[in-house]
Amino acid sequence: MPDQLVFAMEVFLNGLMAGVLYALVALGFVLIYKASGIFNYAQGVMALFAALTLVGIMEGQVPFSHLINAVFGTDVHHFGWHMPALVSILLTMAVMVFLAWAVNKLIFNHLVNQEPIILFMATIGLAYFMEGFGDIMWGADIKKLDVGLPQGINIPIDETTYGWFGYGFFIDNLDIVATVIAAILVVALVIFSQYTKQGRAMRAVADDHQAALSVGISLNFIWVMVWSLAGFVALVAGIMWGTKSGVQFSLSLIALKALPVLMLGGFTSIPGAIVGGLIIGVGEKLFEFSVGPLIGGATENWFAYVLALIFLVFRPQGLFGEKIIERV
Amino acid sequence: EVTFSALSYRTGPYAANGIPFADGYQDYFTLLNERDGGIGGEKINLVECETGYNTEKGVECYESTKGTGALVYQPLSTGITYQLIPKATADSIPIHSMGYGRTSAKNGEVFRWVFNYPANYWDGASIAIKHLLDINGGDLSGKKVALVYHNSAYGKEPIRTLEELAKKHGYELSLLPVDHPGQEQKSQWLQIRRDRPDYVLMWGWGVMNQVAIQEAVNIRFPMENFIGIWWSGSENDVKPAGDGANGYKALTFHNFGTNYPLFDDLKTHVIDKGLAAGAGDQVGTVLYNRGLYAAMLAAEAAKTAQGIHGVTAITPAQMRDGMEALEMTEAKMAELGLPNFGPEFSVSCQNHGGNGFGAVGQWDAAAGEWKMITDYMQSDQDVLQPLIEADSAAYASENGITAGCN
Amino acid sequence: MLDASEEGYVTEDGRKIGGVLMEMKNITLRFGGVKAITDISFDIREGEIRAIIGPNGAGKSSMLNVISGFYVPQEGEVWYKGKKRPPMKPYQVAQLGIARTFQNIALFEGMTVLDNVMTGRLNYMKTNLLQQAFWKGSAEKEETANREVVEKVIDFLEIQSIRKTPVARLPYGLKKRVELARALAAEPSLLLLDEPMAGMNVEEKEDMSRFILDVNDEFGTTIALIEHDMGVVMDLSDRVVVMDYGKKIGDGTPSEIRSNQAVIDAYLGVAHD
Amino acid sequence: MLYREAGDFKTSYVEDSQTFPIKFDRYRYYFVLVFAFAIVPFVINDYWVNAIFMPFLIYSIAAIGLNILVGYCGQVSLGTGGFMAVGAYASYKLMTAFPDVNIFFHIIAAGGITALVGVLFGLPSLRIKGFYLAVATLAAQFFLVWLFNRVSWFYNYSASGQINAPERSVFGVEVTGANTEAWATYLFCLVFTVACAIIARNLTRGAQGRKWMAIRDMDIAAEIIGVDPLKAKLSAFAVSSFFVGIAGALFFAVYLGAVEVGEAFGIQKSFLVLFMVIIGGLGSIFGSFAGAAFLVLLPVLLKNTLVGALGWPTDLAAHLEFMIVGALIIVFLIAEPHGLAQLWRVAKEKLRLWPFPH
Amino acid sequence: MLDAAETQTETLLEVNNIEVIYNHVILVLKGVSLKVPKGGITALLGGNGAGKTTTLKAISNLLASERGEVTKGNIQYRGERVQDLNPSDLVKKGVIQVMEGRHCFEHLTVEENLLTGAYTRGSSKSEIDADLEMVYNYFPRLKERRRSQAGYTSGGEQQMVAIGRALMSRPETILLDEPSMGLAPQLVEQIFDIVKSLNESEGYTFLLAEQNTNVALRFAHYGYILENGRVVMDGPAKELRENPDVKEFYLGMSDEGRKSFRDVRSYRRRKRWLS
Ligand SMILES: Nc1ncnc2c1ncn2[C@@H]1O[C@H](COP(=O)(O)OP(=O)(O)OP(=O)(O)O)[C@@H](O)[C@H]1O
Ligand SMILES: Nc1ncnc2c1ncn2[C@@H]1O[C@H](COP(=O)(O)OP(=O)(O)OP(=O)(O)O)[C@@H](O)[C@H]1O
Ligand SMILES: CC(C)C[C@H](N)C(=O)O
Ligand SMILES: [Mg+2]
Ligand SMILES: [Mg+2]
Repeated sequence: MPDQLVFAMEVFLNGLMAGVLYALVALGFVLIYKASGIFNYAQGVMALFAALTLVGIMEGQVPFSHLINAVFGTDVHHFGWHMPALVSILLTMAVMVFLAWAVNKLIFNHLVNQEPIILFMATIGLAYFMEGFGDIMWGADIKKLDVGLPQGINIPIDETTYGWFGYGFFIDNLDIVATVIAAILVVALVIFSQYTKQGRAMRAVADDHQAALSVGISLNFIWVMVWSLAGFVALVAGIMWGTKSGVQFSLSLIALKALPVLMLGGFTSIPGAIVGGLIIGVGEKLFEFSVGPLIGGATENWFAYVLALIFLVFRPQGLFGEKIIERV
Repeated sequence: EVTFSALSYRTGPYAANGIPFADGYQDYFTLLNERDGGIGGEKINLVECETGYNTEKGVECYESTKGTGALVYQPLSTGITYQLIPKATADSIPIHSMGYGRTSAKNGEVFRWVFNYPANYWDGASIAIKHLLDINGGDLSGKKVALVYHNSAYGKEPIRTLEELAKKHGYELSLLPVDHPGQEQKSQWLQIRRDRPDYVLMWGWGVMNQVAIQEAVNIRFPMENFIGIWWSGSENDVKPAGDGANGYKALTFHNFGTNYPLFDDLKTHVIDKGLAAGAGDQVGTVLYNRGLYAAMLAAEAAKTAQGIHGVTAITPAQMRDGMEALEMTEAKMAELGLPNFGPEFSVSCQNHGGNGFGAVGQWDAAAGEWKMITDYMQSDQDVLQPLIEADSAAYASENGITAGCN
Repeated sequence: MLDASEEGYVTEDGRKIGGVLMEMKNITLRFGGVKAITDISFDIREGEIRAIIGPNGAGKSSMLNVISGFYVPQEGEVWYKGKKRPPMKPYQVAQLGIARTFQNIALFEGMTVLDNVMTGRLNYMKTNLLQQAFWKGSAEKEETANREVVEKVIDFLEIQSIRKTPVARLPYGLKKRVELARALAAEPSLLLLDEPMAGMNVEEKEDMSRFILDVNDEFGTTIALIEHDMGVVMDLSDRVVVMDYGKKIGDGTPSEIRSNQAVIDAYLGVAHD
Repeated sequence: MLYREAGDFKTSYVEDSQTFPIKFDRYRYYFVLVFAFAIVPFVINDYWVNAIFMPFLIYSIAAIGLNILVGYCGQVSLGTGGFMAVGAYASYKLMTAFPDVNIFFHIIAAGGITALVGVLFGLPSLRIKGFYLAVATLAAQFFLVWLFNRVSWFYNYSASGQINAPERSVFGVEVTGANTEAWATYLFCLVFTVACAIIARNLTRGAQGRKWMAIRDMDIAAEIIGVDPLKAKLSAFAVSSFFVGIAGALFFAVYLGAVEVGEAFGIQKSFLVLFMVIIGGLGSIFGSFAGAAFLVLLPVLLKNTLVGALGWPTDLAAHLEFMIVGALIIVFLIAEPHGLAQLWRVAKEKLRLWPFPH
Repeated sequence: MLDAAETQTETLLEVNNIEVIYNHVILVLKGVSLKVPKGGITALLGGNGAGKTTTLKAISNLLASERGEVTKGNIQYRGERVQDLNPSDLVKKGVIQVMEGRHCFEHLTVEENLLTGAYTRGSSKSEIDADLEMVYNYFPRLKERRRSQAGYTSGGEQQMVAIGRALMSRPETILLDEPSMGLAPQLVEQIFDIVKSLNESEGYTFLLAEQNTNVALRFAHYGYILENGRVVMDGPAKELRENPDVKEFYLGMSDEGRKSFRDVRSYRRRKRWLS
């Protein structure tokens, strides 16, 4: 008879996995914040947009078909092709790079040297815009996303643990894939930002736009690069979450799951996103498992934030965030 | 000319479900206009208003369309329904919350302007249990039933009924709330995996449905033991989970598919003429059929009202009389081209909720369609009636309403 | 001719300097590995202008921060008005009558000059939230009374014309002056100035010097001054402390300092005229 | 010179520190007040009140409240939805527990209760700053919503967890419940809005406002010149929450009449009010109104033109609406980063110089 | 090395009658013209708010980011119009600005700050390391603090970082905005000595805005005096130094030599060039 401890272990492992998925979203935020001091409210919508575009390309959907049909009275929906997943991902990435370019050209180029709150506000505008734009472009129905990632219970783990405890652990294959991808991403990004010239320039821009300009760092280049990277991360997050729940509007709300992760890990730290994600994932799952039933459940949302809050009280810049420099 | 309003949502988190319903609702009226020249000779004017499933926008929509003389409101959201109940009552405009909204509105003596036929959430809960009784030879004692629900007014609706029924039938009920939007349900499903309930019921909406079904597939919960309310039983909910969702069950109060004479008319008069609502790609889906059904009931009530009052351009108040006198018989439905599409029921002043008939459908992943697997069955009136009495009485006293017909 | 008796002394130009107002005893301040201040002691007398000089990074600003209560030294004591000062929050220090300006101008950029200077009076404004919510009556009266004081300071520093300008738009020199105004509005007994004349040309330095001398003269305010312009320091101050790498390397009258070899080596470079 | 202020001299400090020191502005303000109180109520109908004026007035209160916290004190909060919920549930409990007390007092008391809750959740602000604080206040948001959803005492054990506003009247005129008159609810909200705006203005023009702004602009310097950060921040949380609580109470009792906490006071509400404040202009009472107007009126306006006048399908219109609102936000920002209020100020400055360019 | 008398050399940078407006309404520069000869040290003098910083920012194209714009006139570098370039292209052309108020990257270490200066260079790591050594040679204090975050260094140290960072780009022309601000006297001398030696041995061209007229005129070859957004006087440094008005207003000298700051109390200025 399996006991509570074994259950707790299973919950713990699943918490870790959930945390990785949160971290994937959080990474996008961190990248942009690190490179420009912008808190990108639109990150969630970007993930949605990336996933929508990916499905659209794979399924050969005609973009703006609804609009076209409404205006011209035509009846077009599909190109009638089926694009292989990998090609579609590459094409989607191209779209995201274009988006990054456009965002920089049309918005942030005009907002150099403004305070963070104003840049934040611009991303609000962007989020509104893209929410409408994505829907017009690809339609608001639910789309199934299948790029061939495995999904469902991992049998070997189930069987092994059954052998050990008489109770098989449930670990989702998709989560395992996500963990691997997240690990690779984090390592790559850390190396990039900490040890390369562009990475250094990126951090310099975040500190002081004007000074960065004055030493000849091209804000345009850095920002397009970073928004493209963030677009890429959004695409990865979109694929993971889209595979889980279908691609639809609610995908943009996953951003909310990333916020406590961000603040726990620190807005500026790439490893922080991953560690924060793990702590939040494990914390909320264990809390729901142990205390949840006593107080009526559905505690995860607030508990994640409270947990992060508790950490912050001790470390106001998050676990790995850059220390807030306070001098007079 | 008679005006109907459609408070629809084609945007926002529930757009994917709002669209087919709105399309069905609209197409039916278009059909009447095209084929019959409207209702009783009066052309139908349908004003659509986008709510995004948002209560404030719902209010704005209501206020902006009520001036058009709309005969009846179908808000398609429990939240908006609650908002509109006092307003519509004050304005003397009927509301039809079909299969959602405030359950005790069934008591027409208190809720004079609100109708929720043919079935409500408590009916749904009872029918689900009835189905479980049926497949268990009438005995549920010692069985474990878990309810996975949207953590909102809507999701909480069935709890009281399920608790009452648990007392009566001796099953053990556990509750698993899921917060909006419901993208992350690991905890709930791990718990189900540990507790191994015999059956899982679900009151979900939007992405919560897809994730729940996917998670159920992932933990290999037997799908035939997983039953959703009628709002958790559309193609949208099962398709993302692929073949694994095969066998998933959901309640319904109307039939599936396009195999009815009416759909032929629809094709010739609406679709082929390019008049279909939206993208025109939803015809025959579960929620489309539900929208169609709702429009049909509205049209029938309007016809009844025209009959009662002897005028064709009826007012909302007259519409109410029509709804209160509505009688849906098999003969009538066959005549409309929808034989055996929905349950028979009749409405009266005391009973605004119909007779509480519903059925169980099951998803056939291979065929990619929903199939009815039971006949229409009635909910447990002995249990529900007292609950409805109590709840409506409370509302009446809180708001100083004297119950009664007239 | 420094007569460091308890009661004070008289300066060359005949001003009376009182007893010890503030005394720093063996202050040591570390930031992680960096030792910003090492075992420094000195005092500030009532009515004097006390300069603190030293090379960049010597720990001068840190010393002011210790006085303000913003940095808490690891070792040492701060004595004020004859009593040992217990550990305090900066705002409590301010309430003791210690006001200051900052090296990197710390004005409230979102406010007008007038509002900035008015913040200097906050410690004198006592009406509660409710009274302020209704404004008419006590809150309005208090506002007017304090506004009069502030207007005097504004007149004194000759910044009338920019009263309603948001400070963000002001050029550097004027900002410095507004900062001084804010500090003066608090009618402090001890005024700490951190490089008040950096980034000014001679003419502006002359103006600033005039203000500092007048404050000292007319209100008898004690002033501690950090400055890199030796002309200014030597001309204005009564006594000078010299710091280098966190250590005190000299303390005395300007003329003593000018001829102190350690100071010349570490700081002055060449003996100044 | 369309806009004049030259020749407008002040002879006392009281005159100089009034809300509208410039005559032209002052008259315009009186005109707006007279219009709002004496003319609008006679011409208004249900649609205008329920779809436009009430949300506008109520959101204005919430925006003023949040602006005090974010715009004046610099403490970014995303807990507005939760605090509005506190106001709503407090007023509901008070209305049902003390049916004989005038609703006017219930609403003020609801504000008071919210202020207390606000102070409690404001405590972390002493350590946590900037966006970190914003995210930390989300803890309040989610926890409060969960609490009101969970504990049935708050909704008097009703089956669905909804709360419904019982009928209440002021001077014999009903202001809540089903049978209200448009003008009555309008005036009731208007009184609160005007009062809140005046109080906010009083608080922000005096010593308290300066403390807040000092903390906002540079908290360390503020502390060194004598502002107690604890008191300043917590008082901002208290005052802000007080207003937000009133807004929540009105939102529930007068405007919607029935609410469900997760739907009406969810995280979206927090964002919405924050957007209003930022778009309108941080640190400006006028900006709060402008922001509320922008986000309440613009969508309605767009919808009415796109669907009503141009006959577009509702969904296309709705999507386009999002795009237009988003694009407008960005366009305004690029034109003037400090919000609508600043845009207005710059416009005034130009008018003052008009027709000369500089 | 350029002699003050030598005025025939090539003009590197030329500003022609520019007008700058901030925020569409605030007119700050009202027609400023100046020439910077190759290999020279040119000083831009003037009181607070005269427009020195604005002029420098106009040249290095940093105005846009402050919502300012050049509305009239033009700016040429090597005879080529550079107004429309973005700042990083200008850096690539060899013009770099050291901004007023230091503007270090707070969260980067001192060394990382210096390395960002080499951003536009395609040079090899060893070259860059060599330059880094050079900067550390000029400012030994920075070497000690190379691993600390710039945000935690003292005011003077930050100034050194800012100058060192500019040197790392191996520029041709350096625009220096108030390099002496907040620096200890011997460091001021030292920095100007460095400027001088860079100018003489490496041939760097300097345009520097300074309040410290005294030092500036000692090291510069030519000076412009700005007041209220206009050039009110210009000339070889030597001549300016001798000009009685300059002496009085900018050097604080009266006929009897330097006057004490104590004596300024009763003193009121007598005239301005413009008012
Ligand atoms: N908060 C802090 N954290 C870490 N180091 C600090 C901090 N504050 C000051 N320091 C270090 O302490 C030393 C003294 O700094 P301080 O600012 O007091 O110098 P200063 O004498 O005012 O120099 P300057 O004339 O350049 O302003 C410097 O090396 C500085 O880097
Ligand atoms: N971003 C800005 N917006 C509006 N006005 C500005 C801005 N920057 C500078 N100004 C104004 O332009 C004028 C010139 O400023 P500038 O900074 O060029 O002077 P400066 O000669 O460098 O003075 P200082 O010696 O004080 O640095 C000042 O009156 C200033 O108020
Ligand atoms: C279609 C909807 C009415 C279902 C929804 N979840 C509700 O009851 O609010
Ligand atoms: Mg210093
Ligand atoms: Mg300058």
